[in-house]
Amino acid sequence: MLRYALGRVLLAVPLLFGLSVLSFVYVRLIPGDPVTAMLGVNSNPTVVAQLREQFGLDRPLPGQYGDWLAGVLRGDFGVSFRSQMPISTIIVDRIPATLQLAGAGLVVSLLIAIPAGVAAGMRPGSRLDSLITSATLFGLAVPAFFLGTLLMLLFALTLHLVPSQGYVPFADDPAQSLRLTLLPALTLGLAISPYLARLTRSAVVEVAQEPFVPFARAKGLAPRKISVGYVLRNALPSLVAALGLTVASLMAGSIVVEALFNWPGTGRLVTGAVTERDYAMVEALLLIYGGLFIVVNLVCELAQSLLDPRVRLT
Amino acid sequence: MKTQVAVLVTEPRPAARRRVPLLTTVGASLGLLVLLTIVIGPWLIGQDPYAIDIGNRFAGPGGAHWLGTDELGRDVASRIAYGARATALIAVGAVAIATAIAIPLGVLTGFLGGWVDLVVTRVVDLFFAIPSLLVAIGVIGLFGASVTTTVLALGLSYWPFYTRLIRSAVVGLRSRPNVDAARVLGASRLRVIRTEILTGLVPLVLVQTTVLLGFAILDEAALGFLGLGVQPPQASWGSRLAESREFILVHPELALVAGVPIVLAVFAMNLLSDSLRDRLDAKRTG
Amino acid sequence: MNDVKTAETVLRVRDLAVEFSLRGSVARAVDGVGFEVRAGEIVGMVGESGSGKSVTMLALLGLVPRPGRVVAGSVRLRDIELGALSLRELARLRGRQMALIPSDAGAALNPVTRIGSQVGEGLAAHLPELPRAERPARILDILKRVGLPRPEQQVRRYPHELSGGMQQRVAVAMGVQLGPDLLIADEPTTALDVTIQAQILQLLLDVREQSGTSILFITHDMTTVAEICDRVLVMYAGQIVESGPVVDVCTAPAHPYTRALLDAIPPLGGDPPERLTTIPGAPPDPRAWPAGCRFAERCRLREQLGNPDKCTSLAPELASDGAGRRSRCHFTGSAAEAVVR
Amino acid sequence: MSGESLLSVRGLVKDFRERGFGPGRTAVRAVDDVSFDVYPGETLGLVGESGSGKTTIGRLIVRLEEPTAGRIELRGQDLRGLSGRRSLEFRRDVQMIFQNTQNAFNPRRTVRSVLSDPYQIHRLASGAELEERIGGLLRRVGLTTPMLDRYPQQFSGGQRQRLGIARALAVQPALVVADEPVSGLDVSVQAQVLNLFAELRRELGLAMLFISHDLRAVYFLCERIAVLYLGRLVEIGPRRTLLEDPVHPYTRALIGSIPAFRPGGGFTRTVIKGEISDSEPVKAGCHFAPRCARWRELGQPARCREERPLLRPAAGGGLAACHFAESSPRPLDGVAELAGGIG
Repeated sequence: MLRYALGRVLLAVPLLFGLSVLSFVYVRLIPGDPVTAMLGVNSNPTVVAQLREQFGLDRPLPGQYGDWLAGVLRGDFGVSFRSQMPISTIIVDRIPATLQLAGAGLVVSLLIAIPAGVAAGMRPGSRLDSLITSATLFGLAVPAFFLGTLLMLLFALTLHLVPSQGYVPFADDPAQSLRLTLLPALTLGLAISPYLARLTRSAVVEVAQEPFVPFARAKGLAPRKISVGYVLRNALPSLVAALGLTVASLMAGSIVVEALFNWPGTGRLVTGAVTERDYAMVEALLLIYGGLFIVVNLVCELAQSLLDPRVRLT
Repeated sequence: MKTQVAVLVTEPRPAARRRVPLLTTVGASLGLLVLLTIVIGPWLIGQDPYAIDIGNRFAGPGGAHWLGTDELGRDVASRIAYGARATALIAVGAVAIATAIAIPLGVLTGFLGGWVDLVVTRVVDLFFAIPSLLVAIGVIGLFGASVTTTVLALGLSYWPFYTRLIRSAVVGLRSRPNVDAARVLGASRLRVIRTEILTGLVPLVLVQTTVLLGFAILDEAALGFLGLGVQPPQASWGSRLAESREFILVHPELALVAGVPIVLAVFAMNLLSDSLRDRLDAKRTG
Repeated sequence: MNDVKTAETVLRVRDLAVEFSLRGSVARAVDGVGFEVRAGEIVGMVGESGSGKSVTMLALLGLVPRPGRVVAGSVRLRDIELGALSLRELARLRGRQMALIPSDAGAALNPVTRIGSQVGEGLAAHLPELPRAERPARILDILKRVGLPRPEQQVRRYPHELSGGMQQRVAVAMGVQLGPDLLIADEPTTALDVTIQAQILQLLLDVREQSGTSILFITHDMTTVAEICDRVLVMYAGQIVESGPVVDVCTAPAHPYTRALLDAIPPLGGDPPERLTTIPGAPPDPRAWPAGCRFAERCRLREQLGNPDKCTSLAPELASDGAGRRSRCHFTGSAAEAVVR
Repeated sequence: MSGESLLSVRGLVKDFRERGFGPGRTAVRAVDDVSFDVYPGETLGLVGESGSGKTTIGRLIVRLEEPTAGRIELRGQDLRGLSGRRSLEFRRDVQMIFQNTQNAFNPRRTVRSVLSDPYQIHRLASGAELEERIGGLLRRVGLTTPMLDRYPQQFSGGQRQRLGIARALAVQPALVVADEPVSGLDVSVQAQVLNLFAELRRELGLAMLFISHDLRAVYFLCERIAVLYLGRLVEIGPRRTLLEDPVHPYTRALIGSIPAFRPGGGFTRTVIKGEISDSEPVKAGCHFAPRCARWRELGQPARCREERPLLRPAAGGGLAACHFAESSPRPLDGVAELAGGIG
């Protein structure tokens, strides 16, 4: 087991390294000069030169990369070109909002998807399964912003139950913060749940076809014991792995949802940085999002191997 | 407890018996509707999607404007119909790019194995680690927003996941005895790939094509919504969303009208891919 | 074993029928199967794939998977009519009065649960009055009885850490731990190597010897039936075509199918024949059983008799000879024997 | 078994390395110094339980795997390092029939397409001639030409195995390696396929390596039988000698564990203790020693644990790898009875 875990962790290291190179190279891929690209062609040469020096663009690439990576490892991502503030400060500032949204969204989607997926998967081909499967197929077709607009229209603009947009930090006013989280989290959760429900269903269906399920029934075990101790328990490892991959949808979904609800999270930074050509910021965000995905999936894989005794041997 | 029921019951999965025909019909009809919108929609509506009529902004449905007019008094119906062409073009182009990268790369790594596989798979994993929407945004950040970059951005954001899918399918196909049989007969690697591997990939690629077309329509719209896709005033489903977003609190119905065709088109793709999956699965297990 | 003929009946199956309906067509996989198993008896149920033996087994356990369904018949275990039981009552009976030994224990054991707790599940489900603290001792005891070496270590292991033979022993332990009246062994040795097969069969014989459990032994292998079973039921196309004491059926088969099945076994020893006797053709389609004898198309006896119309027009009954043998053939008996010899 | 051998296997070794990283991986020796010959027109049976290496030997011979050590020669020509054209010629000489009939065919290709392969790869026929030869091939194995446009999964298990035989025979090989070709088939179907094998051998003069765990099928088809245990060849000899007068204790145990089919005779199998998996084989000694009844009878001589027994000529014209082969009593008293079959 330890060997397996160690091997997995070791595999993640070159991946993270590769990601850092990719993020670094990305900015250097910009056709022409990044500074000119940011400032426009007719910009003041003095400013250009100053910026070039600030970004270290006048030095050889490996050196630039080394400095940048050393900075990153210290938590220093450089300075945002637009706001002239340290990028790490901006991002740290934004992270609580995104985590709050993503966390709440994940809870919503789990609450919907796991029961639905299990119910459908336990009796494939049944009426309930047809209903849930059709619903997920439809749900997959509804874009997050469309869903969000509908929810906003219904709950905020028509029923006036919750505010339509805005964000208050949880620490400042917990009640209002939660009220404001409701719509965005619901949108994000609903948007992801069809995907998660399908993964759950297929994991459950696969396990339910294994010979140990009818054998458990032949042993006279109670249906509850079979669905929990046998089907769900054996589906759990692949569910955990699937959950890791869901993080990507969560990240992508939050970019859109944050835009719709004016939610001041890191997702807004992504769109802002790209439209404003704030390349150092894009660089940092690529690294953070990718790194987070790699780490979350590493954790999920390790959890998966803990849950499945057959993996532990290898 | 391996029952011989399977011998008797030729249906491999008791699932999806009644479901397939009905939903397939729904999917096919919706798909046809979208196709008609693309092909003859603009002609049928007969309005110029770019004709601005400031005096007639936010007009409700009715009269010459079936779905009303937008913030510039343009005909919403014809903007959606023309936009469908652009969106369809983008979706098909993006899927073509992703497929063109994923199949050769997936087959190469999955079939050859060894260090080629090890190295390429690491690189694929690296790209896979970045959420696809972020990859797309990144590409647009490099080249600016336009129809061409949207195609490129979406195509490049799908290939890592698609390559992984193809690779694992190839690894499964490679270890089947029919591949051994072909090798024993003296078939070259290329021949084995052609006769045993690629034929085996057909169902997966068919299913994935429909799935990805759905994704591409959704992502084109998402990019448009974020203001990173096709740029207004050019008509596409995504740019229509970008335009309507500014008025979302005042005229949310514009965003909803813009979203409905997206939902229908993607739902059609999902239904088709699902029934395709069932059908091809059934055929495989006989 | 000697008093088997007078022993009481443990299982009585009457006119059992199971149907699978698919895409408008109905396949009657089991069609009018009836037999008995007496106390302490090992009854073999032999048939090729598609003969209905596995579906019969699932029907006995009340586990016919959808879209299959038991459409007729009665199954009585001791004095309990299984068809009249609720799902809950049936579940309580499975594993306690009637237990299954699966064909591939490696696939039938829960891969994520340790051997000890898995054996204990049966105790927990069926003997809730047994104090928790006493379970480990019971588990070790039964594992010892089935000859699992070093049971104290094995209880902490997972199924995949055991060899095929050990997994099968664990499955047998689960089957016999509550002293069932009937043990249904579904091809319990098919997945095993031949030296391990011998071990498991020996174990089943020991179980019968020690606890007098009746065993319904489902298999496709006539040679195994010949050595461990008291009586045999031969199945073909969803029906029992012949039944009787093993020695009688194997040495002087009454039904042409049984004879063909025995003739197809490659002989071991001496100079092998130039060719083996085969059964031409394939079994009929369960969605459209032939009107007459289901074996008629492939029957050598019918050919030798000059293809009488009776075989294809009239379905033969499973006729008893009054001495414990039954055969589903119009021409069973001396007349036909004379022609064949 | 006189004259030039068609296939000659000498000191064949195959190690499989565990998947993973680093030097800690253990190698499993699946085939351990195995040597034998197959003569023209002869069928050699290879029997053994799971883990005996019989399938690996088959795959090594058809070059689906590369040996770790040892030589495989066809008509005196070493197969290692065959390249290009020579390799293709070898493929025409040696063919294989596979076990799993369900997966041995690509479900997306028609029978016509699959059976065209050998002719196209070796440029043997095309057009009308190809069509004619495929038809002939199909009839030869007892199938009909209308079946050409069907898919493999539309056939029964027995029919599919006939297709497998047809595919292997298309190039008119001199040697066919058949890996468990009848396991998983019903008894009646198995008999049909075995008859087909026997027929083809007689008519085509085919040499065959018949790999099976089913001693009955092997005995019917093979003039000589080789017995494998944990990667090693423990005994090889003419079928009657091997069955009626086995020399190696494992061969005896193996034969003893097969049901004899004597209705009324009761359970008469030899039950050998232990399993392959729980006897950690001592590399230097005899692999079978931990389960060997004779070893225990002889008071567990150290020689069996320390010295690897080599194949030596035994009575009856066979070879056996046992240090104490001579000191054994005759195994079975009732061989004649055993041989009786079912009459």
